[in-house]
Amino acid sequence: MTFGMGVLKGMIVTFKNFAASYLCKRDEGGIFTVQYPEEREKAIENFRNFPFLVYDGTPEKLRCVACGICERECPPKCIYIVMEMDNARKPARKPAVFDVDYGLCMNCGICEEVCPFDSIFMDHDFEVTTLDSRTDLVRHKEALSRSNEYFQKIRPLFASAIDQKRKAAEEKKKTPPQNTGGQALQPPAAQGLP
Amino acid sequence: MKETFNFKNAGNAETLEINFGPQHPSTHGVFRMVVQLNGEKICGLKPVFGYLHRNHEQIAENLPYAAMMPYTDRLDYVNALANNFGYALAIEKLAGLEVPERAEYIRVMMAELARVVNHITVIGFMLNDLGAFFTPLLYAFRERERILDLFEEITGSRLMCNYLRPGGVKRDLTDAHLAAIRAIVTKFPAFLKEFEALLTKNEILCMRCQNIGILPVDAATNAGITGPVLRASGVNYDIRKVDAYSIYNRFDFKIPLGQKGDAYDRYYVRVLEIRESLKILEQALAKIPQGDIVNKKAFPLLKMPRNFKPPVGEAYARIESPKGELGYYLVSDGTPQPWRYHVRAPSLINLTLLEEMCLGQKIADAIIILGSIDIVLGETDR
Amino acid sequence: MTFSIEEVKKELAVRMPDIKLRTIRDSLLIENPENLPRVAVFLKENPAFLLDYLSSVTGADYLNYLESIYHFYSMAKKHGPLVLRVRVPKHSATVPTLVPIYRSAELQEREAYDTFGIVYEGHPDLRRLFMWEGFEGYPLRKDYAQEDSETLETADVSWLEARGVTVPAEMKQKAQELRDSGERALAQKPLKPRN
Amino acid sequence: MIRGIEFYLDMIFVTAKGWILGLLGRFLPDWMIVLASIVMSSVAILALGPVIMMYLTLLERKLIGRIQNRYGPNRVGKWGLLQPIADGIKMFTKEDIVPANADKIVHLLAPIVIVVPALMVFLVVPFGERMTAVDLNIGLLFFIAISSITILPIFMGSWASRNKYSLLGGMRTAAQLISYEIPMTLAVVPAIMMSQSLSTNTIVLSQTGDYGLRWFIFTPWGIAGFVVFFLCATAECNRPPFDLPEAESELVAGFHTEYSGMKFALFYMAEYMNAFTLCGIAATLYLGGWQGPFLPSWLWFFGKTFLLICVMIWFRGTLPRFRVDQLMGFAWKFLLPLALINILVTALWQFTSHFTAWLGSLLILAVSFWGLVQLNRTFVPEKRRYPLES
Repeated sequence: MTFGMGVLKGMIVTFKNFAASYLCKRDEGGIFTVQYPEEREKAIENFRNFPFLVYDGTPEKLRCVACGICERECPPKCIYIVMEMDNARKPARKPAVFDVDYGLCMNCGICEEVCPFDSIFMDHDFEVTTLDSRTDLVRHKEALSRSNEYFQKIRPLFASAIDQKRKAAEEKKKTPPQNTGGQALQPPAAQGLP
Repeated sequence: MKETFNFKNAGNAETLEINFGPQHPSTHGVFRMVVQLNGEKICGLKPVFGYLHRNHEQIAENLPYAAMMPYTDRLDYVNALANNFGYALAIEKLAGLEVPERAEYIRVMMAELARVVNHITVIGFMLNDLGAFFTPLLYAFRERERILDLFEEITGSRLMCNYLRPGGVKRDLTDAHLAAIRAIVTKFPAFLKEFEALLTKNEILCMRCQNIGILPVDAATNAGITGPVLRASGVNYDIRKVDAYSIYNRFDFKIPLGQKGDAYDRYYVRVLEIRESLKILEQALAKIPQGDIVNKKAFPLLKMPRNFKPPVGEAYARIESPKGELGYYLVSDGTPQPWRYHVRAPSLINLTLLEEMCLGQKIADAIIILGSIDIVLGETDR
Repeated sequence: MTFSIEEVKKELAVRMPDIKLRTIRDSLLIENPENLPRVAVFLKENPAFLLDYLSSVTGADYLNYLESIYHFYSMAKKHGPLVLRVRVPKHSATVPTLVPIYRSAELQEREAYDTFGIVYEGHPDLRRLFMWEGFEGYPLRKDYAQEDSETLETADVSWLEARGVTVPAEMKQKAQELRDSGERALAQKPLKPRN
Repeated sequence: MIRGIEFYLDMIFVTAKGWILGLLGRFLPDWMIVLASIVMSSVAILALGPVIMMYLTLLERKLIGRIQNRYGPNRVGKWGLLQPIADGIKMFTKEDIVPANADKIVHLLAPIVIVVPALMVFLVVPFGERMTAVDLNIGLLFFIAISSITILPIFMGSWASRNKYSLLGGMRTAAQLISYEIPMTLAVVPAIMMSQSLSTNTIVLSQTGDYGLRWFIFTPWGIAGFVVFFLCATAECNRPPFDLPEAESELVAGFHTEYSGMKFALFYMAEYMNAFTLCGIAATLYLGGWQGPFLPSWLWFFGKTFLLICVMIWFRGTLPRFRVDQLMGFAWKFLLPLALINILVTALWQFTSHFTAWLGSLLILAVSFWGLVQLNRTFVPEKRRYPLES
């Protein structure tokens, strides 16, 4: 006479879960949803959302030199960069325009990976809804720039590793003092450009 | 333009043609079936594809090899890591790249976790198709959530992982990650037990699924049906064993086989496969060595390889994705972009026999059969 | 893989001497597409190979000809793959279908027909698979007129500017020139076969 | 005779009504008093129906949420208590979409017609001692007759929508409701036989005594009758696992696919009110209705009814849906014979002594249950073996 036992067993399982939702904690079979605006999941460091640009100190000192590698490597082509020209019509190693279309971006993290200047990283901020996806989701340079401290805050391990790397590179650059002129300004990774 | 479907008994006044999809709660996305009904009985069924078509293959032809990796996530978005795996294997086969030990282990672990995620999700959705009001699905999602959190920690994203690289993986696993995987592996059997108590012996589920959508062995082999659907019919064909790609020959695991090849067997074979995957994960956790995670010789920068040009040639790499045999066919002409890129999508080819399986069954069965085949429209339509 | 491509070639040369074969990399090219079903039946039923499983059917465009590529495996003997390919000229791209022998070819041949325009003769239901009926052109052919992503058109420029993106002057000018000449921005086609 | 506080608590509604009527009696003629009594009862029912429906939806969502390890609605008001009101406002403000080719009049009529029987059934439900709105001496007959009207508006709506899904849903409804009516009616018969009355109030009164041990459910035929009745009731109000007419995964929304806004809400309301009345009748027939020790009678009634509704919700949270043919088979090949045998058992019960009656009826029911399972092999899962190969 086992007919009906399967159904009964299933109902016991659901009843257990019903009881557990009152009695147990989240990890022990209790309610597992997170009440979003009030509660939040703990931030996961490696989480990647949309890209942002890092500056040291003031927003004018962007690390970005507008080399355009990320623009070229971006699979959905959501980055658009124009190099700033100084008065002598020479490249100023600064972006005049740096736009990221969040509507196109697919959060793959390739820009972060290919950037030789440790300038573009993936943000944790996911609340980017806007009223007009055509205009408001295109983020310009000003909106994209974030301080290094912010970067340190959201991704402490990764950012400190990057900082150490940069410090080491700077010291290395300082050690050969005989190297003068424009060449000294050349960042080491720029030689790896295709 | 008027569509034409060559139904066998078209024009019969007693039949009714119904569009299931593209907007329908249980066609798993934007799949469309034009169903010819006689009362509740199906007497003709034509699948219509392409509502999610985005010309994946041409996108690949315009992109560098490594930049295609995030797009492969979007094929079968339930288990992105398996797609990455197949694509990475194809590139490695094309370029003759070696993969370091540790990276191989990480890959296998991630692929098996993805398989677990996929199978429980599929079972949950299939039960939803059966009419259980989200309960099994949400129980499945509860456990899936733990694995997805782990994915987020390791790869940076929950679904669109973009984790594998040609010649390795993107990020190393720390001890904390390994401990988290171990915790999942130890906790999972308890959940499976609960899940099975809810479902496996349930009379209504058995009534609905047993002897529904029977797939005979010969037809299944001939139609190129792979994965759990094929194994539920009793064919012992698992590419992890047959090809022993990556390092699958180092693990001891069994292949569960069904007997009848009906929807119930497909459900249960998946449950058993989760158990085997957990076994593989246990062994991999015990054996994982230290070492590089990317082939240092080929990619010294450890970053995403730019300007990566495989030699002229072609490669076809296939893996046992949770849906079936996922194959990538690559033709290189020595430039950074592939000349031809083709995905052999299991979700698409497993639908070949959909009509035969559904004929003579009720409408409700067609929905279960579709659910038990396990398709993901991102892969079907590409 | 428990057999080599040479074995297959030898066996075929003995049994079907009229079929001309050529080895390309790890695959066999059947010179005359008409012979494909015969070869497939032979491979499926020969006890040495028993290639009962057709894994993948796909097309490829090599500019002056189209190719249809088949990957065979054996489920019974668990070996493979054997790659067969046939070449057909673009203007009359007809290949005999494998559907009567391998049902798995059904949707894949439809896909190849859809994307490359290879007509599989004898296919029971050769319709477009992903595109709608009435779609013109074959999107995966290399000469498929595809809008260029690097050259902008005037409409693109105005769209970008409306979004606050600065468009360089030379791009604008190029767009205007295109518009004046009444052409559309199309991708550059490969000039010669790349392999 | 001195009465305790519980009597006054019990009679609180009855006394209140009597007091108001008495007050009115001072300056109104007699026929006005009768009218006023009718109006008061119907207003109470008309208010009760929608309120019950609103809070049943909340209860259902909460319980299913808990079953699924989540909270359920908890944003509108404390514990989401205002959620039904928010839903109501949403329903009222939604656009009323009528398909272009629909039969507009019938499409409009169907949701209105469906609420009428759902409300009418409330008349014979004994909410408490002396709290039956109309104590008809054919109460159960009235209930069965009125509740079977539900098929008509559902079919009207499905036909008028001119939608193939709706049509299929309507066809399924007609088949399902008609089939389940029969075992349900037969399952009522034992209670009628034992209490020798069709009046709901008399049925309740015949279960008096022994601190609730005289409830019909504490007899073998009572259990069988209750189970059959309850399963049929679940099917009658289209609740899972018998929710084929609106099977979401197959027919999108079944018969109300093409309804939106308030029309949809009326269908919804009728479904929940039916669920309430059917559970109430089930409690009346087998669980002793408002009978029970210590607590006020109406509390007992609502407690039992909500317990049954919770079981229905529990079903919904657990079980997958039947298929059409299995559903029919279950009604005709399983529930119907069981209900018939149950009538036989009840008849025997009346003529034999107590101990042998227990033994005999249990034996008959067990044997017939076993026999029915043996005859209906389609309902029994196959045993399967899954070899693991390397």
